[in-house]
Amino acid sequence: MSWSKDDMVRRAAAELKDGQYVNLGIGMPTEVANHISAAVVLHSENGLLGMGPFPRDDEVDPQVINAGKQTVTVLPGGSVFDSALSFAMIRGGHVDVCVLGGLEVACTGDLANWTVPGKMTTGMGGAMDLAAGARRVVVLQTHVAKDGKPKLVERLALPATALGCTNRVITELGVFDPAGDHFRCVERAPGIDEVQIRQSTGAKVVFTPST
Amino acid sequence: MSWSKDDMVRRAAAELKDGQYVNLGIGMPTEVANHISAAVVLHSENGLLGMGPFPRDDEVDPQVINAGKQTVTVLPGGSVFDSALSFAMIRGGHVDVCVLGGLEVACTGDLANWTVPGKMTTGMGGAMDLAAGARRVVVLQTHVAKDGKPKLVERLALPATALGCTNRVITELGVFDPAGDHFRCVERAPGIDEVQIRQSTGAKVVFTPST
Amino acid sequence: MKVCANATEALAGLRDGMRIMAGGFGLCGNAEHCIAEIARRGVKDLTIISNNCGNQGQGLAVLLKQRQVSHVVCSFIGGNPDLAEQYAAGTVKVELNPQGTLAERIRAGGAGIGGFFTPTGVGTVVAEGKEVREIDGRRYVLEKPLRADYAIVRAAVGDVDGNLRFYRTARNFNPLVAMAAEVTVAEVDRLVGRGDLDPDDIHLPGIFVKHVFEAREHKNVIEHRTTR
Amino acid sequence: MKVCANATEALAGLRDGMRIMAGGFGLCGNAEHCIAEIARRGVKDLTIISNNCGNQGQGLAVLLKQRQVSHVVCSFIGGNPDLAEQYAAGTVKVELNPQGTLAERIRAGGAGIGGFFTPTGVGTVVAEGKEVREIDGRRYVLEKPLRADYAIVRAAVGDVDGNLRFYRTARNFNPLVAMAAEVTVAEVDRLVGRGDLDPDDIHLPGIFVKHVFEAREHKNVIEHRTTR
Repeated sequence: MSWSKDDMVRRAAAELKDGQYVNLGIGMPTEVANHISAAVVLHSENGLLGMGPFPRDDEVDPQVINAGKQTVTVLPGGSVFDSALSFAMIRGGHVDVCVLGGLEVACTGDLANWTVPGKMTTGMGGAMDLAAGARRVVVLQTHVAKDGKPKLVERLALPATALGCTNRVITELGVFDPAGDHFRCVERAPGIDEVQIRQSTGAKVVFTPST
Repeated sequence: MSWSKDDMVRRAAAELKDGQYVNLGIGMPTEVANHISAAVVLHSENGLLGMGPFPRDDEVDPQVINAGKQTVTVLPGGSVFDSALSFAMIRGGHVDVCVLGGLEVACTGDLANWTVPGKMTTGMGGAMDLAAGARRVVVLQTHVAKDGKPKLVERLALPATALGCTNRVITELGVFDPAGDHFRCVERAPGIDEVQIRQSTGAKVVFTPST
Repeated sequence: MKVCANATEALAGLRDGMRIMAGGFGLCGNAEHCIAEIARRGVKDLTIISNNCGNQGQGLAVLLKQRQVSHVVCSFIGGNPDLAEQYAAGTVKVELNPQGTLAERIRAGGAGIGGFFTPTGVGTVVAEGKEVREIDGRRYVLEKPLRADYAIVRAAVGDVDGNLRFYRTARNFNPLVAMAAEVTVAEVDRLVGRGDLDPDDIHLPGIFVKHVFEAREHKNVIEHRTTR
Repeated sequence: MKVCANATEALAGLRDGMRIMAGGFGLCGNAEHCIAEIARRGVKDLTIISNNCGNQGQGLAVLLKQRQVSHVVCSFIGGNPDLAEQYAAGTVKVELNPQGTLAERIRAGGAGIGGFFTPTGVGTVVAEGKEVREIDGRRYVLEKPLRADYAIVRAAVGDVDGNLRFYRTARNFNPLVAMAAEVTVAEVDRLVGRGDLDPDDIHLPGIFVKHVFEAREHKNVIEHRTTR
């Protein structure tokens, strides 16, 4: 049985280790925050470190928001800063892990997640900086598109967000590491076999012994 | 009679206008501070705006210094910041006037003031940034070297600090503005005539009607 | 004297065709009174440099609604139907920048940097027409500085010398745009006297601020009120 | 856990041949305990990146006296006879940078910028061997980022998460070098608990700091005691 959205989010949360500085992208990656057991510090690119959970009703402060423009809180030990310093943290490799949503990932590590030709774009926001800058990029996405087309591919069809940036992809079928000319499957969702994965993937997949 | 050092410093102080942000270089320029009547804000490139006078004996704070590493004070309204922001102010044209010492100024505005070949260098410190970055550069220097060689010249003999940067030179003989292929003399010290100035200057000098 | 009575006085020099940088991230940290004044004045053909150019029909989006804007330099359009619509219709030109590149270009404009190499955007549409160079084994895109005629800034506290303190994530682009304009106007929730701010507590030194005025009332619109 | 007992623990990974960035302007804002520890350890062949590399025989000049330094990247030698002497003798290689260029190169190293164009140094020895380019009518020199293995930083207050506050002009290069090293060690006059610093009052976020230790005693040497 493939992983549920919740399973995927939990699996992404398990990627995080004590002491890491972590940025969670907008959308599904934001939900990872609810399942982190490690002592990490959350970074929000609008200029916040030590981001806490959503506020209680009586704690809401319109001037404390995350990059998704949602009201949040600042944990003790947190700090705020301007956008240039915030992206200095990202580009300079000070953010250890970034979890991003994806539209396509190539086995080279190239990532597309910001725009679809023919659709009105929302703009890239901080996605390109995060993808190019974070030390480790984990992509959370469905394995195939709604029309069944693979989203793990040999070569991007969609406009790139950054090249060679993706370290790991988590889908409903398992966990996949871009490895140049193929994906390395390092974990399969329970009951998912190699054939299912190969059929749903647009690039060569190599299974590690443990899978 | 030519101007005394004190006269020169006072003449430099008269260049400054209310509301200006001003950086005074090390050496003679530092003394300009004692004669400013305009309401200016002094910038010190080690990271201080609103620099005040030397402290009283009981006010000395080893962690409040100027770029010459002298103990100073911070006036009300002053601020401190890191060296990158300090030089952003300089390079970005936010410092209105910088008064610097000089070894040579060319009529093109080129300035040499940081090193003499064959002598041990002290390093350029902030001089190149100040010369290249300040909106207006006023140079305070003697008109000729100790050996009688002109220090206002057609072309620098000494290594440059910055090219085309000097707006005004104040010497013991008068006030001179680099004007491309000549210096424009805009003021003469009392009793100094045009012949004296021409003889002491290594480039063409044009006298404005008022001088 | 940097202190002004209000936005009208502070923005008196604003003209058609000018370039305006605005602090704020979405509707957080917006110079609301400055925006209202620009709307009231009705100046046209503006270039707005801002992360979002408003959102949800509010903030800078009001200037879009009034057709005062011809160019936008931003990083994100999502949540801003006015911008999306006028961009799609071709009536507003939009230059999209990665958010970190936008921040760094503004900083460069303020800091006298002529250009910089960033890894962000290599191999993407952002790099099209720009120099790409390998430096020490990594590829970078050359990006240019941004400057403006006016910057409008919102701060929590300002003193009469223009020194500013920001509050929480309302800081965002505010200190950056303040550095990169010919004239920077700061609206502050609270104006204090000379020396009321400790030199160590100042987020943005007054050297970058030309006009400051107090505006006690702000809407502080919440875009997504999320609670637990 | 970022908190260490002392400099010995914080600098345990230091090795011969490493590159060390040090905050401080002359003897102001020096990480005195870190410097003493480097001297005690006797590690050799160091590259020191610092505005002055000590002065008047003190601060980082102690490492010069002990012949632990082979390269210095700085902006100013004046007032530092140890550096002048070893530079003249050719036993220490010195790379002089304009002070603003030095600060910006360090910031670039910390901020992931591959290089930047600055107007400083055009037409001078500083530009020799470097690319000079005219951009929008002004000439600029291309300068490269600086990084180091260790940065040693002095701050007035630090918390257990490595968030720092500096005091007056002891700030100088300290927040910059903290951004640009693999391992940043901060010695703080006063160590406080989590949450004791308001998020708006933090000068340097802890993300840049790997180790922090408290050192209450500092010499705070005055180079030129000037009074009125």
